[in-house]
Parts: sequence; C-alpha cells; structure tokens
Amino acid sequence: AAQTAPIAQAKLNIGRSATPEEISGWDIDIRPDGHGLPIGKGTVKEGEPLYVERCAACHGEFGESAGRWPILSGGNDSLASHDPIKSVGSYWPYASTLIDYIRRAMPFGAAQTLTNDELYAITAYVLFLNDVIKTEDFELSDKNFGTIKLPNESNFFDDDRETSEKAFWRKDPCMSNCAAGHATVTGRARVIDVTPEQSKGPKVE
Amino acid sequence: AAQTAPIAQAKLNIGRSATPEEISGWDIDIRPDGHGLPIGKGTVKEGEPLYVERCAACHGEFGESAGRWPILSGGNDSLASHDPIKSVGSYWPYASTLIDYIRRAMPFGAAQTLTNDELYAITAYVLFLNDVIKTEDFELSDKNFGTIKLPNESNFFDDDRETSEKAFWRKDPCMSNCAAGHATVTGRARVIDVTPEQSKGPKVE
Amino acid sequence: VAAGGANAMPPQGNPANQPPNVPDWTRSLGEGVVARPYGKPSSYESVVIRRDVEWLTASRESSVSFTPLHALDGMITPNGLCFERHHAGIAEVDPADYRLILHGLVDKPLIFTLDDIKRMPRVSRAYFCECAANSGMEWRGAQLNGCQYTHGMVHCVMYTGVPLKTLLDEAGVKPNAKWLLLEGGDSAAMTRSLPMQKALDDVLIAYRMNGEMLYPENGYPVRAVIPGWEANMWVKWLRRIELGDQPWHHREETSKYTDLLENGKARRFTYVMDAKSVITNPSPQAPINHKSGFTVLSGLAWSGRGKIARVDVSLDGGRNWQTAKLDGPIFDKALTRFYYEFDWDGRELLLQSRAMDETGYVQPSKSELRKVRGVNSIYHNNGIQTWQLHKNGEVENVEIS
Amino acid sequence: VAAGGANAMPPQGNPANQPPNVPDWTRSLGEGVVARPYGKPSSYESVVIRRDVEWLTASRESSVSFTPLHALDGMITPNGLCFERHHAGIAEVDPADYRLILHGLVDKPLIFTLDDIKRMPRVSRAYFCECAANSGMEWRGAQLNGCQYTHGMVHCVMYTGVPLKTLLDEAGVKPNAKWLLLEGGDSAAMTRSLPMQKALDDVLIAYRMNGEMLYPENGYPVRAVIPGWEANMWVKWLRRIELGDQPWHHREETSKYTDLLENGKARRFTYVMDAKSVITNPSPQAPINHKSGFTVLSGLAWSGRGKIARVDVSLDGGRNWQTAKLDGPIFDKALTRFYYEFDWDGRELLLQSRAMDETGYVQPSKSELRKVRGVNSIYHNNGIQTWQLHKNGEVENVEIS
Ligand code: HEC
Ligand code: HEC
Ligand SMILES: [Ca+2]
Ligand SMILES: [Ca+2]
Ligand SMILES: [Ca+2]
Ligand SMILES: [Ca+2]
Ligand SMILES: [Ca+2]
Ligand SMILES: [Ca+2]
Ligand SMILES: [Co+2]
Ligand SMILES: [Co+2]
Repeated sequence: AAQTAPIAQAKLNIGRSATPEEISGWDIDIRPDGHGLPIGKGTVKEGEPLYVERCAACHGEFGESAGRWPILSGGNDSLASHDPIKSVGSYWPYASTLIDYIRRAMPFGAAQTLTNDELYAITAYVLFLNDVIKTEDFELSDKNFGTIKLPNESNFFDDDRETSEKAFWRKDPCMSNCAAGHATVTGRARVIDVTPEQSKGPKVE
Repeated sequence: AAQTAPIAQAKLNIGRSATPEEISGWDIDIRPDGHGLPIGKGTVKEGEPLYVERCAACHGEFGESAGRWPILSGGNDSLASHDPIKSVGSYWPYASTLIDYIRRAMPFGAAQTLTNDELYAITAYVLFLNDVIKTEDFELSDKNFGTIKLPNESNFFDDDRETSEKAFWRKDPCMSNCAAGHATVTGRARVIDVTPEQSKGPKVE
Repeated sequence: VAAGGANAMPPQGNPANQPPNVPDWTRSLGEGVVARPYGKPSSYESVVIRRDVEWLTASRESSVSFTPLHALDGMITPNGLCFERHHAGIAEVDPADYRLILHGLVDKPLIFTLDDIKRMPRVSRAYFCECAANSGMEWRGAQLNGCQYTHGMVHCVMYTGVPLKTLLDEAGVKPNAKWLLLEGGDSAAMTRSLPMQKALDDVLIAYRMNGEMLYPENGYPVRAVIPGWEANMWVKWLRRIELGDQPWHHREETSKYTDLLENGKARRFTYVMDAKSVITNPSPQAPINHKSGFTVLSGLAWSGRGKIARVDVSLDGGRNWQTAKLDGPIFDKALTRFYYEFDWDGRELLLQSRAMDETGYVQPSKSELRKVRGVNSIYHNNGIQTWQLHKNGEVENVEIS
Repeated sequence: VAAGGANAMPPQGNPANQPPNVPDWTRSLGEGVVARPYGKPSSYESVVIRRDVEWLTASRESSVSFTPLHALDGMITPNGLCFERHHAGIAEVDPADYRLILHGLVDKPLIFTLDDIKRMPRVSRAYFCECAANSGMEWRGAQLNGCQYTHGMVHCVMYTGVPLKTLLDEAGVKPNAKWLLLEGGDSAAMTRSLPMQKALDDVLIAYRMNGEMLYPENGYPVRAVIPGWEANMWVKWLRRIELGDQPWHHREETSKYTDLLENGKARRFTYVMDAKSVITNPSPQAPINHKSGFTVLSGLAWSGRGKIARVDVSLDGGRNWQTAKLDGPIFDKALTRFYYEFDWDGRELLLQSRAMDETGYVQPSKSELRKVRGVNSIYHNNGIQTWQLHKNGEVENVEIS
C-alpha cells in the first residue's frame, strides 16, 4: 500500500539542461593554457589611452597606484626583501591571470564592460608597464597570448606544510619550564597606535 | 613558578551579601501556608470601589470579563463539561495564589502599586464575587487569610503521566497496516478559517 | 494558505538578470563592509518573521508570536525568529541596573550584578524551549493552517549560562530547602516553583543565545533555562530566586499550566514536554511547487526526556510508516531535524511524523491522546499532526479518522 | 583600549531601578509581541558590532569587517556578527533571478534555480570560516589592540546545504575532471580553483546559516562551504561551477592567497587553515573589571584538519602551561570553546593559548612560525597570541621573547 517509491540513489532530476547560450554569457574564465581566451586583439598603443581613462585614476599612470589602491607594476627583485612588492611583473606567475581578472572584475565598479579588443589592448598595456611586453606596437591577441611568460612563474611551489613544517606535529608539547628566564615584552600594539577607537565605530540604526 | 592557584571547588566569592532591606523590596511572594503574607487588612465593602475603579474595566463588574480579558468568577461545576470555565472560584486551588498574583501583577500595566490594605480589600472582593467570602463586612487580613479555602483544591493531583500514560512507552510501534481501511478527513482548519493571512502580517522595518 | 497556491511554477524573475545576461548585482558594486554593523536578512526574506494570531488574546502585551518553522532548516533557531510569549510585554532591562537576588533557605543570601554572573564558570548547550500551550489550539480539531501557528511555540538555540548549582553552592543550600521560586523582573513578575532536584541537575542561569547576549524579548539580560521542561518555567528577566520547603502554587502553576482532564480533575506540575514532532516542509505555509518527482519531506522532533531516538513518517495517515533520516547534531532535549525522501507520484497524501525518544516514549496519535486526556487540557498537546498534501501541492491542516 | 579602563568598578547604574526599589520595567508594560517581527539585540548591546580598520583598504567595497569575538561566548556566531570580506561590496541577489550553472567536464551541463537547490537532500553542519589573512597584520609584530582585529576574521555557524557531490552526481563527472572553478555573482566575479577530491568530500552548496537563509553579506542566496579551508574559497553569491582538468591560477590563488617566504619563493594552494587559538577574554577590548580573585580565562580554538583535541594555557608567556577545559560541542573543523579557571592574585600576567588538533598538530609560537616562514606571508598566521594583563585589569597585545 506504499504510495511512495523508495529512493534508490538515482538521479534526482532536479534542475534542467543549461543551454550553450546561457553558459556562454557567464563562462568568462581564462586559464594559463589559453582555455577560455576570447577572440580579440589590441596593441599596447591602443591600450594606453584606455588604461589612462579607465584605470589610471586608481592604479596610477604607470601602475604605481594612486593612494591606497593596488599597485600593478614595479617591485622587481623585491620579493626576498623586507618590503616585497607583489606586482604583475614582479610576482604573478601567469599572464592569463591578468586578462582573466581584468575581464571579470575591472574597472572596479564597472566590471564586465570592456570589449574583447579593449581587454587585449589594456592587458597588453599593463604587461608593457611591467616590462613583459617590450614594444608599443606589440599586438596581443588570443593567437599569441600563449607566448607571454611572466618572470616569477618558477618561484611558486605547491603547499608542502605537512613535510616542511612537520616539526609542528609533536605529540607532547612542553608543559613546564619551556623557555629560560622570564618572558620580556619586546613590542606593544599600543605604541604603534593604529587600532580604531571603540567609540568611533559605525552606527547601528 | 605557577602564578596561579589551581581552583579547588571552593567558593567563587562572586557577588555580595544581599541586605534584608534589599530583599524585602522584592520578596513579594505568598504561599498557601501564609508564608509571605504582608501585614494588612481590608473588607469586601472597601474592596468594591477599588475593584470597580482599577479592575472592572477589564475583568467586568462581577468578574465576568470585558471583551477578551480574563474572567475572574463563575464557571462553577463546569470543569467536566465541554466548555470548562476556570475561574478563581471554580478552578483555583488556593486563595494565596490570588493575593500573590494581584500583588505582583495587577492592575495590568500598573503592577505593584496597590497598598497592602488595598490588596486585602480587592482580594476579599474578588473572593466575594466568587462566593468564597459570603458577607460584605468580612475583613480579610494576614491574620485570618489561612481560613479561606477554595472549593476545587482537592481536584488537583501531581503529574502521573509516567504511570497513567505508560502505554505511550512501547518499544515497537506499529509500522504497517496500523489501522483498517483508508484514512478519511474529518476536519479541516480551512473550514474554520481563523488563520491569519500571510500577507497581513506585521511589518519589518 | 501561502500566496500563489502551489504547483504554480516559481516566479520566473527578470530575464535581464539571468544567464546569458550579466545581472545588475554583477555589474555594479554593492554596499561595503560595516554598512550593516549588525547584519540582517535579505529584504527578499521579509515574509520570514514571527507572527501572532490576533484573536487569541486581548492585548499583545500578554500574547504570543510564533516561530516560522516552515521557513527554517537544521536544528538551530536564529535569534531574531525565536517565538515570544510575554505576560506583560518586553521588559527593557538596563544591564547596569540588573540585579539577581538569591535568598530564602540558604546560608548566605546573595546579590549578583550582571558582571558577577558573566565572570562565573559557564557552559554552552543547545536546548529546545517549548511553551506548554504549543498546539493548544488544536485539542478539539484542526484549527490553524500552518505549522508556524500549530507548532511554532518552540525554538532551539545554544544557551550560555551558569549552572544554577554553581549559584546555589555559592550561597549554601539549607537541608530543608526542597523548592525554588524563580521570579522575573517584568511587569508580570512571573513566578514558577522549581523542584530542587532539577535545579541541581541541568538548569542554567543563561545570558546568551547563539553566542550573543539574549534578545530583550527572550529575557535580556538573564533568563532561566530548564532543559526539557515547559517554557513558562524558563523565567525571563530573572530577578530573584528564593529557596523554600514547599512549592508556591502560584498563578502560573494553578490557574494556568495545569492540565484539566475530562473528569474535571487537573494534573499539576506537568513539567516535562513529551516527545513530539512536526513536518515543517511541506506544510500549509510551504506547499510543494514541483508537480511530482523527487521530494524531501522534512521536520523537527524533540523530547523533554532526552535524545530523539527515531522518527517515523507516514504518507497515508498513519496506516504505514517508514523511518526517516536524522541529520545534524542529536543533542539531549534539543530540536532534531529529520528528512524523508520519496518519489512523489503527484497523488494526494496524508502526511504524519511520529517521534520516539531514548526512553522508548512514542508520540501518540491525536485520538490516543484525547482518549486519555480529553480535549480540555489546553497544554501538552503532543499528538501526531496530519497534513493533507493535495495534487496541486497545497497542504492543509486536517483531522483524520 | 576599552573605555573606562579596567578594574574600574562596573557602572553602578540607577539605584531607583535596584532593590529594594521596583524598577521602571517592572512597573509598566513593555512592548508586546511582534512589535519586533524580526528580533534584534538590546539597545544596551549596541557596541557589539562588526568593526573595520579604515586604513587597511582604499574602499569599504573591497575590505573586511571583524567579528567581535571578545563579546561572544560558546562556539556559535550569531548571524548578525559574522565578519564580512567583500571584493566588490554586497551583491543584492534577487532569489527569483538566482541561477547556478554547473558545466565543463560533465556529462550534462545543468542550470538550477534556488527552488531547485532548496528541494534537494541537504545536511546541516557547523564549520568555522576563517579568512587566510586573519591575523595577517600581526606577522611583523603586535599591531592591533583587540582580538576583534587580530583574530576576528573567523566565524562559526550551522550551515544547511546540498553536498556538492549531489550536484556533481546529477550532472555526471567526466573521468578527466580534476579541478572545479567556483565563481561568484558579485561584481568581483570571485573565482577559486577547487580540487575534485575536496569537492567530493565535504563541500556544501549552502543557503542557510543558523537555520535561516544566508544574510546578503554572507552570500545570499547561495555560497560554497569548504570545511577547514581558507574562507576566500567559500565563494559567495555562487553563480557558476565549471569542471576542468587543471587549476585556473586565478588572481585569488596567485597574486593573493599565496604565501611569500623569506627567500622570495611562494607557497600556493595553501588551503588548509592550521590549528589556531586565541584568548577572547580577557583581551584588550574586554579587560578584567574585578581586582583579583576567581577568574575565568576563555577563548576559541579551531583546526582545518579536524577536531580540536586539547588547548593549553600559559599565564607566564609560554614558560609553563596548563590544560584548559573544552566546553560545548566539539565538532570537526568548527570553533571550540575553552575555559581556564584560576585565582588571579592581581599580578601582571602574559596570557597565551595553544591549540592541538586530532592530527597531533600543535599551534606554534610566533617565533617558531617566523623562523620557517619569515614575516612576508600575509596569510596563515596561526602563531600563539600573547596578551599582557596589567594589574589594573587592562590587557594589551604584546610581543614577547
Ligand atoms: C575605482 C578604482 C579602480 C579602477 C578604476 C580600476 N581598478 Fe583595478 N583594482 C581596484 C581595486 C579596489 C582592486 C582590488 C579589488 C579586490 O580587493 O579584490 C583592483 C585590483 C586590480 C588588479 C589586481 C591587483 C593585484 O595585485 O591583485 C588589477 C590587475 C587591476 N585592478 C587592473 C585594473 C585595470 C586594468 C583597470 C581598468 C580597466 C582597473 N584596474 C580599474 C580598483 C580600481
Ligand atoms: C488593562 C486590563 C486589566 C486590568 C485593569 C486588570 N487586569 Fe487583571 N488581568 C489582565 C490580563 C491581560 C491578565 C492576564 C495576564 C497574563 O496573560 O499573564 C489578567 C489576569 C488577572 C488574574 C488572573 C486570571 C486567571 O485566570 O489566571 C487576576 C486574578 C486578575 N487579573 C485580577 C485583577 C485585579 C484584582 C485587578 C485590579 C486590581 C486587575 N486584574 C486589573 C488585565 C487586566
Ligand atoms: Ca570556462
Ligand atoms: Ca589612538
Ligand atoms: Ca518570600
Ligand atoms: Ca481567511
Ligand atoms: Ca547595484
Ligand atoms: Ca517602561
Ligand atoms: Co505543564
Ligand atoms: Co592559503
């Protein structure tokens, strides 16, 4: 008398097929191997005025950043220093990351408004600011994108904490007299004095 | 080198002694054995105008209730009927409950404003409305309060569900063919139609 | 019944915001951080609120609002949606003025500030809190169309508080102390008598729910938590605890919260909430919007006697039962979520759920319950609820035989 | 530092509202039920809010606000106080327009409405969600005075959602699919690459927190829950999942969320959040207000690798340790509350806590961590925090040797 078919772990049949057209509008990701590159092209020269108009207000005319907005260039050989600067040229491993990110998120506040040709041109210009592309006439396109390599690619390695930090797995951590002498204070947040005041916080309605 | 005395489950020494004066202002409870009765007195006759002024608007001139406010009298011999009326006289087991409750919570919106003499007088009047006190001259006081008995006291018994409803503990409830025939609908909330409309709810800011 | 009826396809929305198009919220920046220093639900969820039944009471100051169980999932109730039951409105207690007095049959009467209470040893436990009158309107038959109204006087949050035992140890309990009076600071000065054994067992003097301080309507800054026992005893805005040698028989344990049987006699001190369950989805306010096919039936089960051991579900008004899946933490005296998956063929069904707790108690049918209690009890209606699922996905509260 | 300093007696309040007097809120009725259909904290708790550090970022649309850990207890974070991290502000998604596309290396690309997702089999689980940059400002030394700022990019709620595996089974995963791209519908169109193994393990496509629908700032209506892994991967406003044969190396897994070591090399795909803990009370925003005597020190511990097994506490800057009590549910990859009780003699102390998880990982000291990672990592700072407790009860964020 069961009015119910017991559920074998078959398909739920929930949702429907996504059409290629639906997918195409949202499928904007680009990978290092070129997967996802849109068809288009643009030269450094074409990129410059676009960049100046749409990007420079925040990122600076040369990618040096305005105010506290992110820097886009510079910082070469700074990574092992006390003040590393992680720019597209100094740090990023793949140029595909740049074109993907500009395509999905920039300009900040007007995301996904660039045409494909604008996208290639601006990307070319940012790579030019980073000395990755050397000449203003260079035309970046889906065809030649794969030839662009960033200098820092080889300096990334996969998470190895479980081996490199194996010492942090220790069955019996020290419980008494774990260091000699009394602890002494060597630094105070209060001296740096950059903590927001409790009384100056945002207002609750 | 421990800067800490381990906590033996001794006193926490948190809080301080409450003074008798502090306690007295809040210690307003009254029990059936007379514990907590304040010193005071009042007659039914004195209670009547006080009741009319401060209570009748909600509870009705004779305790019969105005609108949907609680009833205070009536309902004798109704408890085993289809429409039981649970008033002070018909249901409540102890008169102390009445004086305690009026003292702590009534008049609704002006709790704890009655003087002790007003409290005795109004309580006497409500008991009079309930035929518990029979004469208008009766003076209720902390001295004679213990003589007041309510008729329904003996009809209360302590929770006995674990024995009287023992049948509800059954290791293996029926899983199939638990009743004969198809189930038939015998009542519908929709017909009674007293459910608030979803669209007419309170507004969220 | 929910607007739009059921099996109506869900609203299609605005194609401009659907693929392949880039929606408005992807094109432009939204509000930044701390635009909402204290968050709140999406404006699209504004129907998910506590609701009351206006005709139930003379005034909203002494009334109840109900948890929208049909719009929640899991076993935790968010703080903003916990049902309210006030007897004189919400006391707005200034925490600097808050005091708790502990006196009576103790060695040393004590008074505590809120800071005192907050610096004591504390524990956090999730418990359901159910009004004894939950489902009270359904004793004589199906009356309210929605589990928010039939079962929404229950919630379950993670309380943080001091075991009452800690306070009692601090004051020193005299040997003849057998009962405690708990008293609230609201304008009803709510009181209940509590047996010492329970006080020493698992009662908490709580000041937090789900991590943050209690909301005003739930007793800010301090309430009693009496696990598994009727919510009326969970005195809010707690101001005083007196120890005595006998119960007080106050209004809330005589006139109210006593259970009148058919013979005119009344059971008192019926503290424990019997095992109970309800199907929250589908239910009258949450119809099925797909025509047939894979369906998850879901609900809540709880017992004042301990953990939920099992929940069975019937689709044919109690003739045949299948055991549901329990999901999420199964805590002592807490709401427990259950699911039952089936392939709905689109036929009319009579849905029921039946809770069993670890003591072996099995939730009774309404007729079994009425047989032993009559229909005048008001309180402690834990009978099995029946929902009629119509072919169009609408759901009704019905009585069956 | 908290207003009023410390060891200041708590405000005495208004004697007219204290015993023996009858307070204002006992004299008169308060607001009735559904005056607040959706509840909120007492107005006296208005300092308990998310806060940001304005100088950290150029705009609040790409910024962070912090959970007030010092003002909470237990292991559940209330929804209104969960830290925020947006990259382009809060997407205000209309649930009728919400769509999730699942495509790439699948047998059948699918598109789901919110109603589709809500009618699937689901589970509820409490997990911590910690930004990889939590404590990031502290790599070079004590900088921010308050655990809200040093450790407040973590919260823990009960999520309800569909196992990602259920969606993948529905679409059919091609054998060469090894990675997934998760993409948000906000104006940052946030993306992260997720290894298939994790996707099939415990990832949830979640739509509820603590029972109710996600708040907009936490991804309403749908976000990813990646238990134990850095919060940046928990893509909010989830609009698309693509399956591929390799990772995407997008901005948030190259430019950001890679951990720069002293030698200029950078670790990538550092997903797991190492075991960590912090003393929330006392702490700079929550000083001790009693002069000495019985004191409960309390805090939170968590690990991306599983359950917290133990927490030790030191009062002398790590010279000697005592094991704390764990209280409340100890869930896999969830915040776990600990307490340590002691009789404070009023001396200056250097407070620390040290978490251990069930894999045997022991939270390192800051100097141990800096030794292997340098100070340029920004992310994954799980070093032991030191608070200096002064005689007057004030607490400071300090570095020690
Ligand atoms: C109104 C300010 C603004 C404008 C205009 C703007 N950006 Fe940005 N840009 C930002 C912000 C803010 C971020 C960081 C967003 C975040 O936190 O995720 C950013 C990040 C970036 C990054 C990543 C930086 C890094 O180190 O990870 C790149 C590359 C970038 N922008 C390029 C551009 C380009 C190209 C344009 C113009 C087409 C542009 N931006 C216009 C504000 C701006
Ligand atoms: C403004 C309306 C109002 C006024 C005036 C008022 N009451 Fe009440 N009374 C109520 C309400 C409402 C309740 C129920 C409160 C609750 O839900 O706990 C109540 C309850 C009672 C009860 C308990 C009824 C029961 O069955 O449990 C008694 C007794 C009572 N009132 C006596 C009095 C007396 C005596 C006065 C005057 C001194 C008074 N009331 C004035 C509204 C009022
Ligand atoms: Ca793609
Ligand atoms: Ca300052
Ligand atoms: Ca007393
Ligand atoms: Ca109607
Ligand atoms: Ca907008
Ligand atoms: Ca008032
Ligand atoms: Co009861
Ligand atoms: Co990482």
